[in-house]
Amino acid sequence: MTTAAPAVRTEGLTVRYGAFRALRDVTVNLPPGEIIGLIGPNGAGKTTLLNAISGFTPIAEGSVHVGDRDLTALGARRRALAGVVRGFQTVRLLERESVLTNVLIGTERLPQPSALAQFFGLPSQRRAHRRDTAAAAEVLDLLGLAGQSHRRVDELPFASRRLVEVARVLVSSPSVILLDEPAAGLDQEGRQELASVLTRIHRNHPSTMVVVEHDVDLVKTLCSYVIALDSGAFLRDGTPAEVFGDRQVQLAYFGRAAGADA
Amino acid sequence: MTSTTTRSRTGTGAGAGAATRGPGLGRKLTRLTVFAVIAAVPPLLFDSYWVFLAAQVVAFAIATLGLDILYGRTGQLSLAHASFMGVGAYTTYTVSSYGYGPAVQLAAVVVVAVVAALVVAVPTLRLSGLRLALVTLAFGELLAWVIRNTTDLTGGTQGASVDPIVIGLLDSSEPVDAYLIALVPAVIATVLAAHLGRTQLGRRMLAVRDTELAAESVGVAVARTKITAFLLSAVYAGVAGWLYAAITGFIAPPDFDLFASVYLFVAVVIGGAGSVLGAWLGAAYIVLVPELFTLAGQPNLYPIVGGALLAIVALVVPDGIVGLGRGIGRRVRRARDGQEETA
Amino acid sequence: MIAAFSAWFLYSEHGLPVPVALILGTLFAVIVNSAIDYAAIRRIPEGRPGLDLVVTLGIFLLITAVMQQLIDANAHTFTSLGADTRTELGGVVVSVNDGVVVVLTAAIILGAYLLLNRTSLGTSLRASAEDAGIAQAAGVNVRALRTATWAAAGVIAAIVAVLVASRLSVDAFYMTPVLIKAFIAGMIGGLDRFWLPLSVAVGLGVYEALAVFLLGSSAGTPAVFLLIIVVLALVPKRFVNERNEVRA
Amino acid sequence: MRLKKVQIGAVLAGLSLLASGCGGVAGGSGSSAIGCDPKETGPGVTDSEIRVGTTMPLSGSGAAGGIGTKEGQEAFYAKLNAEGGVQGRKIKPIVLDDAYDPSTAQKQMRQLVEKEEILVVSGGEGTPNFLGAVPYLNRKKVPAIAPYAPSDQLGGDKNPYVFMATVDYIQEFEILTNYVLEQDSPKKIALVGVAGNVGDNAKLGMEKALKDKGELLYVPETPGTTDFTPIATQLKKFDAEYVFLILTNADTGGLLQAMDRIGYTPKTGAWAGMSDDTYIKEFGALSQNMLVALETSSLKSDNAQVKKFITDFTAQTGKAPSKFNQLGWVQAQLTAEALKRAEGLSRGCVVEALESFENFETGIVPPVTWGKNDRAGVDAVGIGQIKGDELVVVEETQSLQK
Repeated sequence: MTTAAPAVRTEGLTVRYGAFRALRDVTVNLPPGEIIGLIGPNGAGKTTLLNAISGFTPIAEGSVHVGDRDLTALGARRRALAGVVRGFQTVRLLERESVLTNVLIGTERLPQPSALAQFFGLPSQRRAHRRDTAAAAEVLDLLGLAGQSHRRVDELPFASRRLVEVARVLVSSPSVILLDEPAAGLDQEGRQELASVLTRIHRNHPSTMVVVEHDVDLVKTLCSYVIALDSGAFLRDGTPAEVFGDRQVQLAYFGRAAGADA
Repeated sequence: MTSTTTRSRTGTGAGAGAATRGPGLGRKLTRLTVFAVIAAVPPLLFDSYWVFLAAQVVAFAIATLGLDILYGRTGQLSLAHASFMGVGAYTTYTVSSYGYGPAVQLAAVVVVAVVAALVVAVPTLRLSGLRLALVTLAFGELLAWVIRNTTDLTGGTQGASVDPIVIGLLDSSEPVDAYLIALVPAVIATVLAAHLGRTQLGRRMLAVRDTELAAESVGVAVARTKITAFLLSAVYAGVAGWLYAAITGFIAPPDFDLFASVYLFVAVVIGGAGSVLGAWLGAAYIVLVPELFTLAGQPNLYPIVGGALLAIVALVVPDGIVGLGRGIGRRVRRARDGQEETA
Repeated sequence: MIAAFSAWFLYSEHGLPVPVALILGTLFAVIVNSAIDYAAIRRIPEGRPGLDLVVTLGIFLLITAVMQQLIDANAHTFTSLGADTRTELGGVVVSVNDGVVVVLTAAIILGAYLLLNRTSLGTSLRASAEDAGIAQAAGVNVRALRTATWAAAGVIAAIVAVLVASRLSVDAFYMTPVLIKAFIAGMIGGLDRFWLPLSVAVGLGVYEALAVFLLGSSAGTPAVFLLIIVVLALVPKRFVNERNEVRA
Repeated sequence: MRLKKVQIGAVLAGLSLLASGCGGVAGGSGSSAIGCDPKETGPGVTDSEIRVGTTMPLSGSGAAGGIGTKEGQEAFYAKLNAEGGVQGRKIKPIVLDDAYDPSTAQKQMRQLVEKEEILVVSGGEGTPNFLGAVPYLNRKKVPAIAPYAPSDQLGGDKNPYVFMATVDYIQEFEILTNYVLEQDSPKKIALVGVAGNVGDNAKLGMEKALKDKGELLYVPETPGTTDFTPIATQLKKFDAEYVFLILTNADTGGLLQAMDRIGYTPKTGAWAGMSDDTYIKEFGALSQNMLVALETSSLKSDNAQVKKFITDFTAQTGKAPSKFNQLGWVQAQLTAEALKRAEGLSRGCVVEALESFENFETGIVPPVTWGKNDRAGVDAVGIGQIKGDELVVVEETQSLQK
């Protein structure tokens, strides 16, 4: 059930926290079906942009478009139903529940029978249950969590907890995936592992995937397109080579124009 | 109640998922037979006073199951749960005073409970924690005030006597019959509450409890889930009130006041929030323990112990008795897994 | 409640002079209050919805039942502070007791205001309330401050209990309606502000008295509860808007 | 499919239990219709002991009345047992606390009948609580002897198993109001009464007497209230010359204090409970000249039986009796008399014995008469007045039919 991956576009996006303007008139185009890296120094507004697209932050001015639909007026929930699903910088899980339950909650977007049908266990509920459990099993396998599906989430090491959230995001194969530093806290080997998994999933279920990430090497291996922000404004976009080669990006990102390592 | 859950887990987290068909069915049947054996004990062995108490435990179990769905599973703190029991009881009283039988009474109880739940749930959608508790407390007190001041309709502070339910041979004023009449809805309520753990509706509730942000991020309608939880818990409480009125044959406002709601809380917290078995253990606690104290001749020790236990359990063992059991089960399994991995 | 009930017990059953009984009662109440904080409130595990309320409910049940067991379950008349002579002041019958109550309350409010806003202790108090971590870093001994705050709260609560008891009669539960109204005023006014909750509390008192005067005695309680539902449930925009915003 | 089976299985299990349950229960279904069979001995009777009991408010706002009545009953039974008891058996009284609350009274009464297995209900104190237990007693056909629960619902044919030994509050407050109307001609009278049957009865009695001679304001009160200022303000606004009270002792004291505090001091009248010495000791100062109904003869009367009661009681307990002690004593006396007269110690025979009472004189309450369908027992009330710290009899207890 994979729809064609839509393009995501923001026009003149401005977000204010009181007087402070976290995003200033940002217009970006996210090419459909790509894995897009969102980079920029701390406080550049990366998470705020993610929040604005996913509907978790009120937008002062401007608009957000996914495919041909204008989502600006929709709340976070209805954007999720429209296929825009996100992860969080600090992992948000159902702490006292099993890995499987945490992943199954992600299937909320898929057509579910009515509350009464579910409560009385009618056949439609059992069919939906089988479909969801199968989807969960598949994504857990992909992320190597199959063996842990009955463990309580608060017993897992930090790295696996991150993967559980990623699984929750991916289980309903949404068309737009927003991940906020999914590799934070992973060691080098874990990062490579995550990158290969995300690429493999992206190949099986094409979607427009945005990843906020600081690790330049990870962005280069994982992303086919990069957008750079600096202090709430759009800086540059393009292929990883173009963006990382740009003098202004180096200035903002590394504090000086890089000499040798273009 | 022997614990039947050494290997497996009841209630939430018992995701059927990868478990193959065989043991799942076997586990369910063993649990069913154990429940049937325990359920058969009171009518055969106890004297009529203790059967009357057993019948009350069954009625209160339905109420604690309802509160468990609302607080244990969805994390909504309501201090009006006993008031919903009151709604059920007084609807039964009014309907039975017009001479209608148990079927009409039950239908009326469900309808009135749903309406009452909407009246409480809709305005309080955006509230949580302390504020929600305070507003539900206000609704509960308002209902108690209405009952106290409509003496001609509800008997007011004097209470009202309710004629027993008669189904075929069974007359609910006889303790054994009352026990059996109460058992059927209780079994159905328990099965449905346990089943809830394996549905998306059940998972939505857990998400609303633990992290509303993540819930919204995957498309869960937080407001609608809260209302569903309120509706289910109110209907459970209403049915419990209907049975309570039939079993005791007499209802009065103090049975459903703020303290009654607090004691329902004690039941769910001590029994084990979020689990069906916990709700039954909690119901047994709030009905049987006061009796034990009156037998020991110290009736007012119960609130002292009840209060102390509520505070201590909430601090030390937040998941209650069942949580304790499950915790030990998990540590045992993890120790065993530990050996397997190192071996 | 503990202060007033134990004070009544000391002076009526054991014949202690009233002032001594009052002081002992207040002391007893402060000890219990700090013990509650130390034994329970500090140990509440995080991450469970409403667990703090469940713990406080348990403690509430415990204390009222213990006091009922220690003293008795009946309501008793409490001595009035100062003579009971009544004078007509502009149509309103006021007794010395009422005068004492009003004066003492005003003194406490003023004292609290000065403490909070004018003294250095006040600023560190407010800082640690705002964010304990930063206050700790700035050298404020948060732990000692916390015990001091609980003790001060105990004293004020004890005095309030004695004032209320002098107007009504005293038993294990007489303070519950007052507690609920205080909670309501705190919720509506916002517990982090000073004058707003106070003015809401006064307004609530006047509102209830008016309801009783106009609609008769049984109208008191429902008027208050209806107010909470209307205010808390239907007007929560101001409190809730920042709730689902995710900080960077 | 597996889940479906489980649900059907669970429901079937419930139903099968239902079926098995029926078989067992069809047999014994409650005692046969009431009739006296001398050989049969009712529950609670062994060859050495007869168990009787009741519920009374031993805590909460009604405690003063309950504790006094309990002491009176226990004193009488102790003396009776010392003199050999009844029909060769000692009487064991069991009194449980109902905190003046109907639902607690009903639970405790169920425990008395089913667990403690008492033969009969011996007396009781307080109307709203006792009324809570009456439906249960009717269903179980347990006779209740002389409970102090004046109410128009008791003493008539609605509850045939309850034998009353007091006038109901309609008559009591009719007499009080008539007495006031003879002395004075108040334009406005107020009544503050326990919400429910008690308050309604008192209001009915006052309306019967007042007809259209004055305006009546009725304020219902829930027992155990602590803040009486609202009621006091409402009374002051109505500004009646007389305020009649029918509340528990503690609540009456609380209200009088609240009224005094806002400077409203009308003349007052009250039900018989205020004639008790503990009330006068604690709240006498506030209740000067309060008119009080008298259901039991004054402790100072020179009636021989009253003097004998005072000496016996003081000998038994070592302290002078109060009104509620007197009440408890007479309740036990009537119960013991019924047990003496009963041919067989079964509930049926006790009922027949009770129906044989014809102007039975106890000296404490007016002569008691019960019959086949007469459960009223007495129909006389006197009036007293609180002066200083004691109760002066203003009108002797005489029959209403004069």
